[in-house]
Amino acid sequence: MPENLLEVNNLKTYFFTRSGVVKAVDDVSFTMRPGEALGVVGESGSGKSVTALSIIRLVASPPGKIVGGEILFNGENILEKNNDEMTELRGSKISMVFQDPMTSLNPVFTIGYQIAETVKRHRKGISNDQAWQRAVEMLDLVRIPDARRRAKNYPHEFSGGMRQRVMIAIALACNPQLLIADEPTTALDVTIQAQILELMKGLAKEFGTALMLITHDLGVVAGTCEHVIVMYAGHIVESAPVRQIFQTPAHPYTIGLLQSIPRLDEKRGTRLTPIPGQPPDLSREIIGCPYAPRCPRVQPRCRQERPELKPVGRGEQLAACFYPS
Amino acid sequence: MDMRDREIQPASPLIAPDTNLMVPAEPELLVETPGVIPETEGPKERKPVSPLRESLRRLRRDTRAMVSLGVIIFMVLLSLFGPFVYQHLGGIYDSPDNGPIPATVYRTFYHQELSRQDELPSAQYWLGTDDLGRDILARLMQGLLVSISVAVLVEVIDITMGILVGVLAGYFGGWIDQVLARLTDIIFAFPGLLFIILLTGIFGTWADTTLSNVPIVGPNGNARLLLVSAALALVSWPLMARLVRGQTLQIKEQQFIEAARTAGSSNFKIIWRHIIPNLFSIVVVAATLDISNTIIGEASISLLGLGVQQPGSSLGLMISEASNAVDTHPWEVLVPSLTLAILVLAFSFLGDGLRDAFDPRTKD
Amino acid sequence: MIQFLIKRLIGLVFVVIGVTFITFIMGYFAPGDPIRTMLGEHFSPQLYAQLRHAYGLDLPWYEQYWNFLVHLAHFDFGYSFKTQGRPVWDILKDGVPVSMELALWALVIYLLIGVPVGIISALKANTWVDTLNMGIMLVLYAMPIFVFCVLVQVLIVFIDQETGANWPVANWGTPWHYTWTDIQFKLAPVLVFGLAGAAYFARITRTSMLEVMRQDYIRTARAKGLPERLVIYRHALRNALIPLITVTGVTLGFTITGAFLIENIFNIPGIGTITVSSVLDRDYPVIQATAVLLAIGVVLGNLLADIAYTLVDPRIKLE
Amino acid sequence: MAQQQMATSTATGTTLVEVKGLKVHFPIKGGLFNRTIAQVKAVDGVDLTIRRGETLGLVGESGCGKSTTGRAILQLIKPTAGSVKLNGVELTKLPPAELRKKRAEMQMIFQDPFGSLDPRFTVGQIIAEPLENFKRGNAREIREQVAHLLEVVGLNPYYVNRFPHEFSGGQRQRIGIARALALRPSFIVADEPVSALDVSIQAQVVNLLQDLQAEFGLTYLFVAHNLSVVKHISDRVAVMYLGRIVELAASEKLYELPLHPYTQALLSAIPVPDPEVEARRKRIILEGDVPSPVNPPPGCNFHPRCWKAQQICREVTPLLEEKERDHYVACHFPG
Repeated sequence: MPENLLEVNNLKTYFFTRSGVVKAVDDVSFTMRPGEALGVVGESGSGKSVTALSIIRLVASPPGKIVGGEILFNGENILEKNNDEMTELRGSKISMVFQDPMTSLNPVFTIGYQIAETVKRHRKGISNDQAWQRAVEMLDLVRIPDARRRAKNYPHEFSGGMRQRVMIAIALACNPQLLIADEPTTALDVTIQAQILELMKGLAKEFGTALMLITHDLGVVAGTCEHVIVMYAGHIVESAPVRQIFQTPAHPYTIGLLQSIPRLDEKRGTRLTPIPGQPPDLSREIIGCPYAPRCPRVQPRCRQERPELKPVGRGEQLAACFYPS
Repeated sequence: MDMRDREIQPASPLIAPDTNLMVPAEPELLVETPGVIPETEGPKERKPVSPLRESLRRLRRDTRAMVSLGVIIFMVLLSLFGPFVYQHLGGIYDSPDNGPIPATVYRTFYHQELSRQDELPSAQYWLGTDDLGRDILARLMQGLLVSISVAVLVEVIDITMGILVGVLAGYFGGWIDQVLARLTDIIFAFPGLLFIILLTGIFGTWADTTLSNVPIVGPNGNARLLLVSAALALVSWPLMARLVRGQTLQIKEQQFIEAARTAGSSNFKIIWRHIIPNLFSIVVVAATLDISNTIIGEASISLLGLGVQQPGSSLGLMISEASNAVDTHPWEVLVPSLTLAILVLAFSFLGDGLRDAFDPRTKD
Repeated sequence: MIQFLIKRLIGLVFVVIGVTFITFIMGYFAPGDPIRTMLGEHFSPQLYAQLRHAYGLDLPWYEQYWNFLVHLAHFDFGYSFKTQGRPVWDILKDGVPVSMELALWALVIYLLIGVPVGIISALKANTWVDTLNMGIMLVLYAMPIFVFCVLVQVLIVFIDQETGANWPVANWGTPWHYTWTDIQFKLAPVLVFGLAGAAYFARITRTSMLEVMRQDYIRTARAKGLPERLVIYRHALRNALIPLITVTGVTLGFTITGAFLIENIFNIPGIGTITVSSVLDRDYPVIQATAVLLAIGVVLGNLLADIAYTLVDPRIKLE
Repeated sequence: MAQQQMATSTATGTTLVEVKGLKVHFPIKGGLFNRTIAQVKAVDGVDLTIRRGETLGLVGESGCGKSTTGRAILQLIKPTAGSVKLNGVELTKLPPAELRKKRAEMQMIFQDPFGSLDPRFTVGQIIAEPLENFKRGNAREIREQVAHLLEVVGLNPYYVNRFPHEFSGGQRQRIGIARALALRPSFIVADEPVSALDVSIQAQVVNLLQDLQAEFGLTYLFVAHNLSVVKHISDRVAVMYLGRIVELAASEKLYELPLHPYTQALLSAIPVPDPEVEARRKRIILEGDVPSPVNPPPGCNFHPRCWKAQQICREVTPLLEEKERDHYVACHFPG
């Protein structure tokens, strides 16, 4: 058994559109240990969702295509698997929960059916009854009251928060080793977000499932994850244990993000420090550090060379910056 | 009307509009639209691109639509100037029946040269003659003129009434909306073709006698055309109005309408400056596609003997006359049929192209 | 459900009243006098007055209309003008089965050819298969149906001449009978009619299928590890077919009208042919009856579609 | 009591907007004859005063009626009942023409940076529209004002002839702000102005709004679901739940000492970007979902999710009362 559950090396996923090649994920590498909770933070267009979809190989193609790198899951390269092997893996070893619970469930099937279907697909020789039993069990686990009766209901009879619980039930039904949650609470209200995060955290621990939580909300990762990756313009700019990301951020972008969001516990009268400008257009060739045009610490070198992700300071903290703080 | 109508306006809101869906939008890339002006860069020399200009640029790249547009322009020019040119290209013909006659006589759509029936194309009759010895090309050009005139007339009424009633019903709701809803219910249940058949059948002879003295539209068996156009417009505008109404409801929900109200704009100004301009694309597409229906409608009515009368010409009438001799002279039925098919297809292709060009989902 | 049915039946009555009113008013204000036309050379004032009374034409228009509605409620369409004294139903009853037969087979072709072609196109979207399919479908769909008829006739003539076959160019066999001769008569019009509609269905199916394939729940189905076959046939198709139900419902009624031109060109003795000849003869009772029949057909088609909807889509509950 | 308290603060002359008993009910039609079979009680009795020059934050979860309240104050939605006074003028009873004139004093900034700008207008036309409506100068003067407004919101006036789709979300939001400022209003309702923007852009817009307030002496009603942002920008914050205000206090105070159980749960649910803080915090996880505003629970409408609920909460609707100085709460058992 390899030490790492997941090892992504130099992943490149490009979108071939009419207006040019969009390098959505460009040379991304990271690892995940079994049972680890990893947060992937970034703004829209930073490549975090595409990274996740690449791991489960669901990037819409065309126009998307994984053009390089390798994704080792339990030591095996996912990118070399054929379609059948891949469908074996999806939903059983690697599962995914998506952003919008309102549209992620099929409206014409009962939720019980949609959970049982996954179980039937991955547990050879299980009977319909047993699969349904498992579905009810899972609904119970995600704390849907009156699970036995509710399993026979259709998705439209559930609220957004409830549907996201169902999605989690589907994802965890086969005890996966890795659960990828792509902005699972963005579409939900804060009080519901708290419920869902709590539930996901608890169940992932209970099942021993590694959790990859993708979000744009730094607060969400602070309370949920052990390790954090910050993405910008298709690159990982910083990677560190959660405490270091927040206490000693090294990359100017991470620092910028932390200073630009208002905090509930801040003192009155503080002023936000915005990041000037816009993220770059990924369909154009970017020379040098993609953050250079917005960076307050930019040096001539940053505009010519692309910095590699390198250890900074102590321990496991990595940053892709020539002049980390 | 056949079921074509409902492609423009689906009977149920649950039917997705029949647009050509391109590749699914990639999840994370949508926010960054190409052409976004980076704040950090200085002003660049580039013309502002209006949404309309962008759509036209997309249309220009659509070969099929552009070929169709070319065909349509050619047919319009042919119907308007074709007869004049054609009649000046032929010389004097010494007719066994009528003596020497110039091309301005024998190349008219109504001149019968009974000694020259059912001929194949020749130097004198470029597309041959029909069973009464009339010049098929001349009749074809006249038929095209009829088709195009009816289409223009019907679309003018269709668009005017459709926008007027549709916008009022969508924007204000109330009784106009109720009346429109009931009207379209009836139109949907009352087959348009039957209505037109009824109207032209019942009032046809009246039109023949009353309107035949009206200049331009009256003579040469065209007296019923106004009636046919009125009937076609009558069944088509409620559908246009319904489409406009639906679109108006959607635009009305957009925040820029609320913003205009906050800016102190009156209802009239909001409708005139914000709603109607934003209806432009959908109305243009619907009208283009509806022209096909109108042309088919007129041809159908003439085909059934209820539209243009002898000695007049219409593509439908030509097909109807020639179809009796389909087994002996297939050429005579093929010429008007194929012309009609090409004309109608051209409008359909152009309409499809326009829809793709205007649909932001196909934006590159 | 009951409430929904009541609502729709009220709507049906409303539409029938609207349709009959339009046809009635048009007939009432039409120039010319049907009785005078009917009598022709044999005109005599007494006979004229007598016939006018017999047809109820001496009453004010609203009483005439009311009488018509009352008779209609008893499924009595009145008597024809042209063939004096012959009940309208007697004239229509031969045409109805013919038109229904034509429409039914056409519908079968819509579904059996249109839907699969649409699905294949959607799954192969933007490949040459799709382009070819949709090109053919667009031509079939946009071309005037009578031009299509004529082209087929020309083709049959050509084949007959070249091979010495004796395939008929027009007419209809015995309704609902399928001997080889019957099939020879029926095949061409049914195919023409069916393919034109199939093209429409193919386009709608393709659009609907593509729309569904973009949905998040399809991605969920894939993320669950379902093989693509199940994703398409279990998760996508069922949702994609929902809009088709409405289209089918609406089409039921419109199919009858589409038959107008086909019947006339192929010389098929259906409702369409009867209607056109009665219009030419200004036989109003027959015209009104066909209009009512068609309207009821359309509304019932829609109603059936609405009911079928609730069976397929759990989101829709009839109030 | 509370009503009187509020009334006295009006008397001091610092009140710009005064809202009393505001209700917005939307009918649901259905049944055999399309009668109104139910009401969505989107806003169900809201009292508010907004002081001149302050920012009043209005927070709540989706469907709580906060946006509807903002729109009803501006008379973009006709209130079902209640009164709205701007500068002492009753707005709900103004005839349409008078109301249009009044719009120069009250403006709105919208949530959707894509939908709030007419795609067929150029930036110049968008910003000029209010100026033209109120005849603020001839064509040349309006052009100059537009250019100035663009500079004020940090956009290059060079782009005046561009169309909205050529700008990014943040830039579009600036265009919307320029339009709202054009008539020099005293009162602006900002409806989720940053929630559609990326986090790094949000701060730019928040700072801009603050700068403009200082420069032009604006009064904001800042409607948002993000409590961190609301707290940052607001002087006072009102918390809404199911069409009613449950708590209103100075923003520091509300955060430090929330009195209503819902506010307490809401605050504890908001993640703080600091793992140390997160590790120490105790979360109140609310059970269940927000009930439907068609059939709100009787009494205090929060009682089905409240851990403090007693019999009285199920029967008697608590009024918004001043429990501490300038701290209003609608709860039978606050604290």
